[in-house]
Amino acid sequence: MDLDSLYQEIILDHYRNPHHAGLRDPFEAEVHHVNPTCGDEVTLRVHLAEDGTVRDVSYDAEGCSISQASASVMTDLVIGKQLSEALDTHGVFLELMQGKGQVEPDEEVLEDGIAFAGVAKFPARVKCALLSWMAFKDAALQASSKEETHA
Amino acid sequence: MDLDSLYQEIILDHYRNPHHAGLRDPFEAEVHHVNPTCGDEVTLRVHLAEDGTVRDVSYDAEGCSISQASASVMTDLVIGKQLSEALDTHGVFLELMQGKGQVEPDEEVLEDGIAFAGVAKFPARVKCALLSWMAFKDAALQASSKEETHA
Amino acid sequence: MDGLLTDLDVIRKDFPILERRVANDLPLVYLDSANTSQKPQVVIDAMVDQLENHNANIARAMHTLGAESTYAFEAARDKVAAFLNAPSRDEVIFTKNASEALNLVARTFPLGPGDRVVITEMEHHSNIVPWQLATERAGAELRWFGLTDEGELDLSNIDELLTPGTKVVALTWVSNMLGTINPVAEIARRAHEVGAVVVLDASQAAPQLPVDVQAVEADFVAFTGHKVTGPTGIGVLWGRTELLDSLPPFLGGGEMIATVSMEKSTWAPIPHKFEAGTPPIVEAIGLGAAIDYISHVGLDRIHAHEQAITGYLLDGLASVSGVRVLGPLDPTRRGGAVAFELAGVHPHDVAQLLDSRGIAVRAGHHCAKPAHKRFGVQSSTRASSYLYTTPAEIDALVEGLEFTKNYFKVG
Amino acid sequence: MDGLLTDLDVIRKDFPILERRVANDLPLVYLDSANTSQKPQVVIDAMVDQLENHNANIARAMHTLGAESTYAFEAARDKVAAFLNAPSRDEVIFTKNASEALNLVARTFPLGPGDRVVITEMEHHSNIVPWQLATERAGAELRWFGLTDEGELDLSNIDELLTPGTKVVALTWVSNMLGTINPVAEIARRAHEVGAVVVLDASQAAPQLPVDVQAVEADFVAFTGHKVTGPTGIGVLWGRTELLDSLPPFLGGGEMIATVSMEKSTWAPIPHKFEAGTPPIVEAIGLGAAIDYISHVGLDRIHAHEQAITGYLLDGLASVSGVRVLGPLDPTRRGGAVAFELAGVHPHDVAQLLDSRGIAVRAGHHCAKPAHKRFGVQSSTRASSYLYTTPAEIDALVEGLEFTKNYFKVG
Ligand SMILES: Cc1ncc(COP(=O)(O)O)c(C=O)c1O
Ligand SMILES: Cc1ncc(COP(=O)(O)O)c(C=O)c1O
Repeated sequence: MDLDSLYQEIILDHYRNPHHAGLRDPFEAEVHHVNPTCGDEVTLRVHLAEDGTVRDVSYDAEGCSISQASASVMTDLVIGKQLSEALDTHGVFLELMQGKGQVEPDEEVLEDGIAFAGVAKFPARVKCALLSWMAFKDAALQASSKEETHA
Repeated sequence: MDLDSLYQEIILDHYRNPHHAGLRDPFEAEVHHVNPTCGDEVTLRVHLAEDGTVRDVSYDAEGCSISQASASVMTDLVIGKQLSEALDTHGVFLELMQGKGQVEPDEEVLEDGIAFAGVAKFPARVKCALLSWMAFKDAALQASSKEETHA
Repeated sequence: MDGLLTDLDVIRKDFPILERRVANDLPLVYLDSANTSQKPQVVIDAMVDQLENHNANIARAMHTLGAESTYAFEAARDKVAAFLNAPSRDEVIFTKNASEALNLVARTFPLGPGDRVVITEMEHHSNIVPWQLATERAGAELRWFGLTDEGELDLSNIDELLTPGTKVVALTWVSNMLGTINPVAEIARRAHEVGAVVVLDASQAAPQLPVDVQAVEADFVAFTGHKVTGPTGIGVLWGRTELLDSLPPFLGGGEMIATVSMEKSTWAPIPHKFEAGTPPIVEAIGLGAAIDYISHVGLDRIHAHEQAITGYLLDGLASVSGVRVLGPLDPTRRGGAVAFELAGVHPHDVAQLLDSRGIAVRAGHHCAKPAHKRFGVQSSTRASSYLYTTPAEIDALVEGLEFTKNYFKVG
Repeated sequence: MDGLLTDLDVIRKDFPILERRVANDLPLVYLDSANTSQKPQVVIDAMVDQLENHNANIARAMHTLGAESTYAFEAARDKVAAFLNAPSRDEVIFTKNASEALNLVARTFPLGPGDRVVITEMEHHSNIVPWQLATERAGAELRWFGLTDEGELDLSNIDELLTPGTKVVALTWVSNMLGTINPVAEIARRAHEVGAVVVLDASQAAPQLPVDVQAVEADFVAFTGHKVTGPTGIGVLWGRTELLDSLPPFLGGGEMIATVSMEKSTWAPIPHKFEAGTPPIVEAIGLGAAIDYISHVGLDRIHAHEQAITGYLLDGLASVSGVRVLGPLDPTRRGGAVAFELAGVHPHDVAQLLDSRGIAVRAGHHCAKPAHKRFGVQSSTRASSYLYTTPAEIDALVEGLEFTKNYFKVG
């Protein structure tokens, strides 16, 4: 058990100073996700631009260092990206997390997210790292289907 | 496993030539009992005299040698007795059957019933031996409570 | 003998109980595998290893033992999913036995007045009673396929039975009494034409046939751990995702929730929605080891072995005068459970006499009273084989039946 | 230390897992026994012996192995009956866990529109959700006792809650989160005055207190095997004969019937009426061995040990600044599960840090979300002891908490 591979400095930094925290207007979709095992929760909003850019992701999260830091890193990675690109990043992160520590993280794509490579070795914590990502995917898809309905 | 202690000659005789078999009138109570495990069944009628004597017990039974022989022996033992005495005999037989082969049977009371002492050593067969006895007790109590209501 | 497992001796060594001596020191001849199968050492060892080295509650536990236990438990789910060729591991729900799995569907599947459920006359009580209770609750109608004299499903009135009002067709893949292998894919196709879902009781199929839920286009499939060389206390319900997602919860409690407040609760996604409370952890792990074991031997090889032994058994029984087999006589069209009557001797007495010679068979109605009634018998004797059964054990049975006839002076 | 088991060293030797080393070869410090207890060798051995030497299905089997298995299974029922001081062995129903036992009552107990069920805010989800579902189905009303700031039941409005419309009062004997021991006999008395039946969740009581169903005048009592040193896959519902007799069946299937025809079935007497399908046989036998084991140590001695350890644990936690214990602070009025917060560190992170030192605790809501909400927390860390817990293990926990604070630079 290598604690420091789990609690990388990057993670602890994001935990102490989460980016993009708080709930903001405007948004097209808001979701509430829980980790049923431990009760960690996140309320998350997605605001898409007309051209499909992720304009804003705002959130109110209650949870452990891993889940908090993950939300912070996620927002850094998806805000400003095209939705499709953001969902690709989601896919890459998911793969890293489900890789049982065998997947080599891609810094180009994941930036600070590579710090979570160590989390993949702690199965009980994988859900923590994924909570906000899953919420993002859910909200983003809701938001984009709303856009389509309007169009 | 001593087969012959289970299948005593007395038992096989009663099995081949069951006493008091068949359903007869008159009767005050008729019951139908099954052994849920194996499906053995007995339909049994009790006819009580006004003075509380067991005047007749008639039955239609489908089942193994042990359950058939037991019905035959039971009718021999209870017909003609006072109900209370018949129920006492039921109690003595029950005790023998539940005694795991440790109870010494009382020939005075149980007559041919002592042949079932060996059955008590075969837990799976105890229910077979008890099926008609339980049906008798049930029917006899129903019959006697009917008598009382009439009186 | 064609089809027999070539490594039968080695396989028998995997099962410690086969060393047991019973009835005044005779070797055990276990011919009651359709009732419950024996357990190979690897299954027992997997359970002991879990209990001695890894035991913890799952999902909820963050610590090392908890992670190990969760991993082992969920790995068992993967194994079951692969065993059934399930499209998704989340479709595998652990129950306590096949009966609970069937009740889960019968309790939660939406039925209303006038709806119809169709079962068959050869079902195990566990696939009859839940539907009697469900249709009674809903004011729905229960109908069933009858049986031919050969012990096969009588499908002559299938058009009449399967109507647009038919919501569920629930049937056994292999009969535990008659041995019949039913044409489940064909029935599923017909059921789907009228929009009914198909519930397959694979309790007797899973031990001895390759069970592919996609190939037969089933909607729900149930089986039980203790008949596939696994432990008691564990069963499986597989169901299609859309269906499982649409059903309301069955048991409420820990692990099946998303959130709980005093006023209201919401449910976790499948499979957890249907797994309230601490699941049978060591049992699931044992089942996983069992599935590894029988898959390693090979379901095709087991099936061939069962057919060979069953053919030999049917021949043996045919040689005993007074024996009447209930169910198909063609070993290639049936499973390895053979129920029969012996003229003049009640099944209990047959079983008792055989037991005195170390031979374990089952006597009674085998939880299939309606099928017995159909054949005009109240009970029967059933001999059932499995991958460890030898021809010599069948010989012992046949000799035992002759001995029984002698003892009771019949024939 | 007063009350500690004098033979603690010997007892620890009974539990093979306590030899486990985790987290880079540190000794295991298992403080998660309220989640699931560890298993003594005698329990494992009883299960192995059953699987290797006696395995057969019960009740239905006439042969030697069947008789042996049936005997062992029914002997386990006798042991449970004695353990609970049940008036009759037939009142002991084997389920798969406590959750199923509670669901059994909630599903079958007759409730109608306007009827009231009363629970408490400290219930485990398994004693909340089944009643939510039951009252919703019946159009009945669900109410609950609140909690005091000390973590005890707030009985101030008992007259208002327990009215003649109250049909069921369901509550936990010992809280799995707060540790509170509830005055169940007193509440049962009050409930009976209004004609309600009392359902006690003894999941946390059975491991550590003498549970006497007659002394507390309960109507139903549930507990779970895996918390009393038994295996998973087995739970118990005890109920009074008249009540169990009056309830309709729960799951339908094999073993719970008297007769079955395609049209209609009738039910076996209790306990079998509620035991559909092949029961958890090896698990019941394991539970029987577990009950023998803890009874042999003595529930009074275990209770004293738990109180001593819990007192020591509460003192230890009080010495760590930033720790806030949720629940009663008097060790004589509570059980051995102690949930707490550590200021500035999330329970997951606490548990993770402790795990890196070999210490197993639970983090989360412990299936008691409403009780957490009542205390304004979303989750907590819980340390829970059992008969094998030593003061040195508590010391390790306290040191671990200081280490955690250091690591996260708090306090
Ligand atoms: C108080 C209480 N009730 C019920 C349960 C449920 O027990 P099980 O998960 O074995 O069904 C538990 C344990 O998880 C408990 O602590
Ligand atoms: C065909 C069939 N269905 C269902 C069952 C029920 O299985 P279980 O008793 O494990 O619930 C059995 C076995 O008893 C069976 O043979």
